[in-house]
Amino acid sequence: MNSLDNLRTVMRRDRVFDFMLQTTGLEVDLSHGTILYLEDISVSFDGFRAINDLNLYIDAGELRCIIGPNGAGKTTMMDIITGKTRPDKGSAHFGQNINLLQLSEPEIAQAGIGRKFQKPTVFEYHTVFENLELSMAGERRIWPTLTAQLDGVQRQRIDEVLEIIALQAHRDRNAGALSHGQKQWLEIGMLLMQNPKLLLVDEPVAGMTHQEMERTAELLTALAGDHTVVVVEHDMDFIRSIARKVTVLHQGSVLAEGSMDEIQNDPRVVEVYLGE
Amino acid sequence: MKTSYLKSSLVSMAIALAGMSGAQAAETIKVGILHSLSGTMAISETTLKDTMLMLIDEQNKKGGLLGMQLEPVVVDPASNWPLFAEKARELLSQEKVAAIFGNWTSVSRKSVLPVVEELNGLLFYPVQYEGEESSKNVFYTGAAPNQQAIPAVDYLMNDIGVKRWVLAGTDYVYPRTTNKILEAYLKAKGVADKDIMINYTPFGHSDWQSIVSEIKKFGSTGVKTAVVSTINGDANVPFYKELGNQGLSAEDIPVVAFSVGEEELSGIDTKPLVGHLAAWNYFMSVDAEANSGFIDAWKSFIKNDKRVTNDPMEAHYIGFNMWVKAVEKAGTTDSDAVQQAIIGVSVPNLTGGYSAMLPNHHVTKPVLIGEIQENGQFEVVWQTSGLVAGDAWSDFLPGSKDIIADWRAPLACGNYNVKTAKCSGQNYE
Amino acid sequence: MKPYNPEQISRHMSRLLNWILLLACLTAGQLPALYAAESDTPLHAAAELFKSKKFDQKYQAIQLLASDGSEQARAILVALMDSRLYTLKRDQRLIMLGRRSGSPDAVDAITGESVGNVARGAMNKITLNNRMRSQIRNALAMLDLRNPDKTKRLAAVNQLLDRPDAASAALIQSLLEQESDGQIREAMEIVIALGKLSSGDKTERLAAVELLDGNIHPAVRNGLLKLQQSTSDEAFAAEIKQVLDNIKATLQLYSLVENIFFGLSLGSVLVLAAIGLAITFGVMGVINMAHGELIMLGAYATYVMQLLMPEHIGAALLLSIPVAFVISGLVGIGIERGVIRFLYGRSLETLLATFGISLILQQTVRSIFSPLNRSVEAPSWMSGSWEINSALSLTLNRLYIIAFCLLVFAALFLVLKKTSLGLQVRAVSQNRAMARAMGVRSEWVDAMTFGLGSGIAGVAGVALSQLTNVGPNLGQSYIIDSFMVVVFGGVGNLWGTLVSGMGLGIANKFLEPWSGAVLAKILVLVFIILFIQKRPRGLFPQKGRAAEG
Amino acid sequence: MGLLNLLKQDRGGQLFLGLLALAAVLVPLLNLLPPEGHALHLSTYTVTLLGKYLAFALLAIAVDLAWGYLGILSLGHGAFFALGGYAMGMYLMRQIGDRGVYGDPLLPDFMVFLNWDALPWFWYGFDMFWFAALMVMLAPGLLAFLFGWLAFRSRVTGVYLSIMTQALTYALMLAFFRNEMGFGGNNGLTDFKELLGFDLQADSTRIGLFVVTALMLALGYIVCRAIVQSRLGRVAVAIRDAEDRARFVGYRVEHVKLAIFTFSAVLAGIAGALYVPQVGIINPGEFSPLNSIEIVIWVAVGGRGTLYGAAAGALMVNYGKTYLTGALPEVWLFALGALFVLVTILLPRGLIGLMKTRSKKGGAAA
Repeated sequence: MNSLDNLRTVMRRDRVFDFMLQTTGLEVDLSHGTILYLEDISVSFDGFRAINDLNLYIDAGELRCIIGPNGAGKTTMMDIITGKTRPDKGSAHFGQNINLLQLSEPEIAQAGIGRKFQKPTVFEYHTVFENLELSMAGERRIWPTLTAQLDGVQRQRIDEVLEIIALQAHRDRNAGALSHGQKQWLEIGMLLMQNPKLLLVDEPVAGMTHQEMERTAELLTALAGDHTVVVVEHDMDFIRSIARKVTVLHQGSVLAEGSMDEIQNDPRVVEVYLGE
Repeated sequence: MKTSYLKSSLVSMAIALAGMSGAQAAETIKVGILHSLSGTMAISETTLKDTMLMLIDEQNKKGGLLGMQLEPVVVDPASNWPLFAEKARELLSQEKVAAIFGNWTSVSRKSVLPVVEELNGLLFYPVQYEGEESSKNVFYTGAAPNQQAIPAVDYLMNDIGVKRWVLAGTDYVYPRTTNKILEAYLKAKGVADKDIMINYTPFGHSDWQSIVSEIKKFGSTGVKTAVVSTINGDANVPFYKELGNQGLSAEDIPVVAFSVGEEELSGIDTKPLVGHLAAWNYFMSVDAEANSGFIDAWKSFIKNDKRVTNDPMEAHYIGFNMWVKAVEKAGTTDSDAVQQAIIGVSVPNLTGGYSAMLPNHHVTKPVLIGEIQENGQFEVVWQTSGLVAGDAWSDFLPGSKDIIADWRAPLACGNYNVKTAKCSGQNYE
Repeated sequence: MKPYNPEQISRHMSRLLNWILLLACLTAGQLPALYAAESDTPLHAAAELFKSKKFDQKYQAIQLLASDGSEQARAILVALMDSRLYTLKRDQRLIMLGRRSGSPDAVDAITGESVGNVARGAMNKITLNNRMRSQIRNALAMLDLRNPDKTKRLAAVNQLLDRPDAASAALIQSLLEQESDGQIREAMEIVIALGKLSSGDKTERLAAVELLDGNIHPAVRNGLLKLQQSTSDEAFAAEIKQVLDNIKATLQLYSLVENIFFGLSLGSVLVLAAIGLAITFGVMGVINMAHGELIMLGAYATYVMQLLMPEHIGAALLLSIPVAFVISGLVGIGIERGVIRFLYGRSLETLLATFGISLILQQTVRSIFSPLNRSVEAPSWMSGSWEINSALSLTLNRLYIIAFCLLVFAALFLVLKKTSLGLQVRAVSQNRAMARAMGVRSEWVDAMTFGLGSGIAGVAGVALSQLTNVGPNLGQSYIIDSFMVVVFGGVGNLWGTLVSGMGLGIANKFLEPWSGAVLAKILVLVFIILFIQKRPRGLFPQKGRAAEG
Repeated sequence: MGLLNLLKQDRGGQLFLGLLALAAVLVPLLNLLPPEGHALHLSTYTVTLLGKYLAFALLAIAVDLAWGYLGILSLGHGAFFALGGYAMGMYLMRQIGDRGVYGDPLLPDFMVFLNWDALPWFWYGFDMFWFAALMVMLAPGLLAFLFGWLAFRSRVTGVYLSIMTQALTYALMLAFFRNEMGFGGNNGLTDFKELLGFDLQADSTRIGLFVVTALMLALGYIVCRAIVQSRLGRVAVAIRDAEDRARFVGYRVEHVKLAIFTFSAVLAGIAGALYVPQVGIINPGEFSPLNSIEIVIWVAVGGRGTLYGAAAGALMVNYGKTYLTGALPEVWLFALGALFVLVTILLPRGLIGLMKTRSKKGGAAA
């Protein structure tokens, strides 16, 4: 690249003043039926290759489970999709038109990818209601946020979600006072409020009772179809109860992919993972 | 040390209580002491507070003033300049003190100035300063530049034969102005531009390696070179240490300082400094009866045989005695009457002579040059033949050479421009 | 001092008797006349002159001693230079004190006989001024030119080179023939050549210029510059210019070396001040705003040690290293156990609490030691400089501090890498819960780590006491710089602290001549602020996921 | 109506604004009506002192907005305060006109005796009040914007950010100490005469300044309260508690931080502008890192995350300072130091937090 090109890159308005870049309202194009393309992605930390030539495709409306032993790169993969970590090489596209590697976390979120963390993360000093309100899809710029008021439709939507996650009774409690399982649900509820096209759910049932787990399974299955759901989980029973298609990650790349039965019978998987 | 603190805090607590009850106020004359007891300036100013307490104590033992006892009111402006103004206002309007003795730095005086002028108080300012000021309500008992800097330069030029000059100072108004005056003075004496090096450093500058090395190079041209130092406070110790270590002895390149006195030296290992100079109006080593009396009184008051006296202490001694004499002369502590009475008042100074209050509110003083000795004292090597009158407005600055100060009627003006015949910049009606 | 032979002493004794008789009938006002009458006794005459308070008489006295040239005159001059020359109050006798300060072995300056132990109050010191000092120095140098000791002769020639005058040049010229040592001859020839530059004829001058080529002594440059300006011969002027250019190039090289040295020494001060913080902040994540005050405590420890051992300044300084380490370390442990332990995980609040502690420590010191600065002496082996040549001399105290800084760094590095405490510290800093599970007493480790960091701060204080004021505000002036060094280097990385401290020191020193001291500091600060925006984790960041959050 | 809505739930705020209104009315009355020496008379000294406290209270609110609600512990708010103060000081300097000691119609005194021959460019416009008023907000605002934009974008957070803000104010202090900067060096700006034609030494002007400061404090409180109550305010708290979550919910954390931080700096600047005419001097000492830390302490003592708590903290600590530096100067630093330590360890939510937990244990509101 010559210096003029360099200069041009530097002077690009969207690079220099990234807050001037118009990103809201960018609609994801799902015309080919695939919502997520991860191709040839590698990333390493301190010489350790967390992701190694990963190729992964997720169809729109799918409920995909991702399993793998510790250190297989599951969380790192999610970090890459949501913009928290930039890969050393490879490409990541959301639908046909959105290059995830060029967007920041909030832009990715607004483009329609929601994420639930491994450790439930909610706004502890806000009430449950406020948590949901803040997560509601919509305007995110400063001034509109400053002047925003809830209208009837929005209130109704919050109430609906409250019902889905069964926290109506805790509506005005501080989120910090909820139990672990309730926080998990609240976080899922916050995802719902965002109304994303793609939900990334990291260990949704950790710390839940059996009963709660069943309800979560129901919820996630119900969401698939309208939304695309990617679940990372350790709990095999849970996976079995919801899975249609399972991907196994090992040492940063896809080891096997298929139905739960196929996976369970795959000798490579048995060797690295189930066989332990 | 500890006991003196305890004592002074007890005294001040008693004062605070007394101030609150207000009943005794009528029988005493209050004297405000406005010196920082904490923060960066505490190092210099605490001593002056103690000096004032001692002077007041002695005056009370002599029967007080106008038949009343004097009562010190000590406040701590904590080296915070806006706080100086606030505390001055408190002293004048709440405590109704008859006079304030205080301030060290120029900026604190500038901060207090509008307040004393507004409330028509009296402020006695005991430290050498840059001049360029004469207020109706302020009495400058420290040296003006012509009572310290210029005689020192004369000495170096005439007696030592210095031809190349380093003007090194801390970057604030006193060194800036003093160096401006000196630069103009030196040029008037025919010193070329290339023979003057001016250098400014921040407060508390501690790494002098490059500057000292530069001075060394500047001084290695075979022509006699001297450093005129207006380096302030804490920066001096590392400066002199570096001088010593880089082998710049006083014989090669003498440093004449205007801010280094006995008290500063007591915190420095003086071995590498021996032979360097300071210009003051007073040295503890001066052999005079008044001085030895003062030193004895001070040592017994502070209960420490090792404590030293210094020039600003003498300035307070002079200022306080002038105020006492003026009050006695006026028969009242009323500010206007004292302002009238004090001009022309003459009191003994500690170097064996008399100092008089001039119409421009500065005083007459002898100027002494001393060489630092190993024991932390100065040996006087030169002194002016007579007293030097403090000049408020320098004759060597273009802005101020036409300005004079005279607070006697009919002029009664602190900066009267003889060219335009106008009196400007006064804050009083 | 040389021992005196009895014969000499008896001669002095008889002279003394004469003097006492004379003194009985003469008044002090007639002293000069008296010297004229007794011209064969310059020592006695000088002794009389010294009793005067007037400097003019003292100048004369020194001249007398210099012209006398005897061993005893030399001894008196040396004693005068070292401020060991006194007069006894009771009989005005001139006495010399022994070399060790406070030692009682005073002797009569003229006879050399012991006068025993003299109380401080019973004698008056002969005061000196600068003119007397340079007079004495030159006089001693002239005397030393004949000294059998080679190094003394060389030093004398160099001394005269610094202040060249006609008398010394003539003397050196006369002594050149007898001089056997090559090095001294060379130095002498330079002095003579310098004289020729101004006085000799054309060929002599040309020869002198050639001889002086490559010599970087300032006197040489000044002499050449003067000659260059005065000569009308263009070819000769060009030759001089060539020589001067050579000198200039050499000087520039040395000045670069000097600047790097200045940078390293400033850097080592920064590293010393920051390295304790690199432990408490870097390893433990505690923002210790009282760090500066722990440094201050170390400096005061040095002061107290010197008070306790006034006779052994050097030993006191060395001893104060462990003492300061222990004192600051204990205070640090106290702070950790008393305050910080309640605030783990609330790093911003440790900042506030420790700031409060810093105020308390400052005021405590102010109450105990007074707000005045305290005087800490430098031992003689740390004073002065190592003169490599006349253009480059490295100050000894800075050299020691650079070495000391590296030593402390190495020691700390070893402690962290090789000892079990170090292992535990690293374990706790990386994963507290895991370390606890493995049986590490994390509370103990916290206290020890904080104590270690604080102790190092105290040690830094010992070093700083040799450079700057020992006063209650000492710590404040280093705290921001210390944080900058640690943050710039990368938190939790000792090497980073070393590199960033040294780097910032050198950068500062190279900026300073160009921008002035204040602006240099501002520029460095702004640079760090901008740098941290680019690399929020400093020069050497801890990598990986563990570093986040 | 919006205002009533805003304050409906805010009991502390109601009390605070009520007391403020009372003070704004009562202080002038007590100063003007009872004759001097009367038991109820409030001296002008006290009025000015109170005015200074109120300016500090506004500053404390600004810091609380950034620290208590956004989680940015700024150790450099003193810089914004001082910049606002300098902008006002420059206006006041220009108002002196030819009444300076040298009688120069254009140049301030310090420039005359340091031989400046022309007014530096950055002093132009300050003879107009509107321009100065604009700069009071713009100067600190722009600095905060620039600093925040760089720092937040590269995600410098927590302790690092605090240290960087401290370095910022330290660098500014050194810069303003320089006489070449053209801001009067160490002496700063002083010897002010009048503001908008009112004589600064007149008692009426002092009272006027006090009332204006009280009004600005009330206004500042209400605006901050409005921000805090809005969705933006809740987003700020969300960022404080879980920055990543806020980001994945789609908020541009950097922009929210930048907006609130900049607003907070502007508020600090206004406080500085109100402070300067009342104390009569502005100098680089205001930039000292120590001052900025002290501001944080006011907020911590009062209780962060409650705007009125911060204001109350500023008033309490400053009153204590005035009292102690007069009555027990040697004890003052011990007291301040101990206060820092005790508050952080024992009262993490400040005195207001203590009262709250006393009054309704386990209350839900933060």
